[in-house]
Amino acid sequence: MSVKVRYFASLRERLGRSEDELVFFAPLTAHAIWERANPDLPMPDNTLVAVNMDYVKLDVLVNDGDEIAFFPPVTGG
Amino acid sequence: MSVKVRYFASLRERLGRSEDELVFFAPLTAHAIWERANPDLPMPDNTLVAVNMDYVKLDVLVNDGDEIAFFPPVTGG
Amino acid sequence: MTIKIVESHFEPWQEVQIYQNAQAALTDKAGAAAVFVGTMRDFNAGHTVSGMRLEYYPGMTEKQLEKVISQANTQWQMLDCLLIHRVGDILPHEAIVLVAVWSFHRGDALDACRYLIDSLKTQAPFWKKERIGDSACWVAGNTKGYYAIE
Amino acid sequence: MTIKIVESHFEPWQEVQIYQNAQAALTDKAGAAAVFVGTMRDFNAGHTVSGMRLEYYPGMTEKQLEKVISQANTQWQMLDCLLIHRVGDILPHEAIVLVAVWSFHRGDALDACRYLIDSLKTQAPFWKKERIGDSACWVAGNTKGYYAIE
Repeated sequence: MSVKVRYFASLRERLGRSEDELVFFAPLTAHAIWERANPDLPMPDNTLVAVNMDYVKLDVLVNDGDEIAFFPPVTGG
Repeated sequence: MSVKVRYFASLRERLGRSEDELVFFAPLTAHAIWERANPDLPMPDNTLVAVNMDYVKLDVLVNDGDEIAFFPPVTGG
Repeated sequence: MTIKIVESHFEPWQEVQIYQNAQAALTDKAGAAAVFVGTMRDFNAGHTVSGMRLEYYPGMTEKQLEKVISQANTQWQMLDCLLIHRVGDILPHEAIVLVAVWSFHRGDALDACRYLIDSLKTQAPFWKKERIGDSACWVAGNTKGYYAIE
Repeated sequence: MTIKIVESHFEPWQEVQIYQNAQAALTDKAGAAAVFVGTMRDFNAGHTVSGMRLEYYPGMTEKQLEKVISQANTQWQMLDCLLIHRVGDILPHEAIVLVAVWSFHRGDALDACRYLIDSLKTQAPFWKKERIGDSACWVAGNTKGYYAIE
């Protein structure tokens, strides 16, 4: 299974990259994907998660081909 | 004592005039002024009353030189 | 804070633009603007309306509008506001009323704008007379302002 | 219902005017228009801001804005709405966001406009980075929108 992981705004800057391609063999939750992609950095508080451009909770299972995004609280408007 | 009495909108049309000059010798309430000016017509329900361009209740006393106005519910905006 | 009672057609969005441009202080400080525009419809309460006449009480109307603005000022932070109301003969699709509020922040602008239009409708002496076919009828009272409960 | 994400300056009142003129159906039916415009201030939370960069998530931002509009549609009667949001580099005094709602009646227009701007601020993925002196700081979170409680 393969997913695209994206980062935005302050999180993107902190990680120094805007995306990862992640390959894994059993279904993973959104939270587990963060841990795989960023083993040295606990997910910051208030991080928002979206799968296929919809907000999800951290325990949602991510499927093959999904796009998952992590980003800080939004500040538009 | 003398007051100017003004009528607006549907009330003005119904009475067939837009104002009266009323002369009286003892203080009168707003309601009594209506009765003096229109002895044959009870004040219609919902009539609003203003003295010197501020809304008042019917029992307010009207003074010499005041302008009193009677009109239907307002429908601006 | 500006109140205008006008007897001929006005373009609401242009008025807002011109007013805002003329107030340099607004451009510098206002982070939020909230605007309401009420337009004459050609259809009301089930009948076709071909025109309208708006009567007012010169002097009292302005006085009550000033009061409504003062009231809003005590409750919300307003940097400025512009209030325009048509009177006289009005045709369908023409603007009747414009309420514009500038504030530092959106909550103040939105709340004050809503308060001003709602209060204007109950406080300011204006009366509408609609032309329906060959007759003309005074509008009995203002509605709650929602499609679902009209 | 129109959503625009724009990378260069826009004139909000002109956009409203042009949009409204282009929709003949609006002119015929809408008795009420409610508009909110948010503008970049040169001062925020105690410091002078010389510019801002607005990042977004292409695709998701539009999707979330569409959702917010759908939500509003289930609660209020909207004849049309126009939503414009700036992204990229923004200078003080430039418009950031425009929300315009046209309805038959004022309650629907005002409530829906407020819902759209409030929901946009919590739902739509946009992020502001302010330029303060020589440094640039990500804005931590949106405020409640009131002067008195900032």
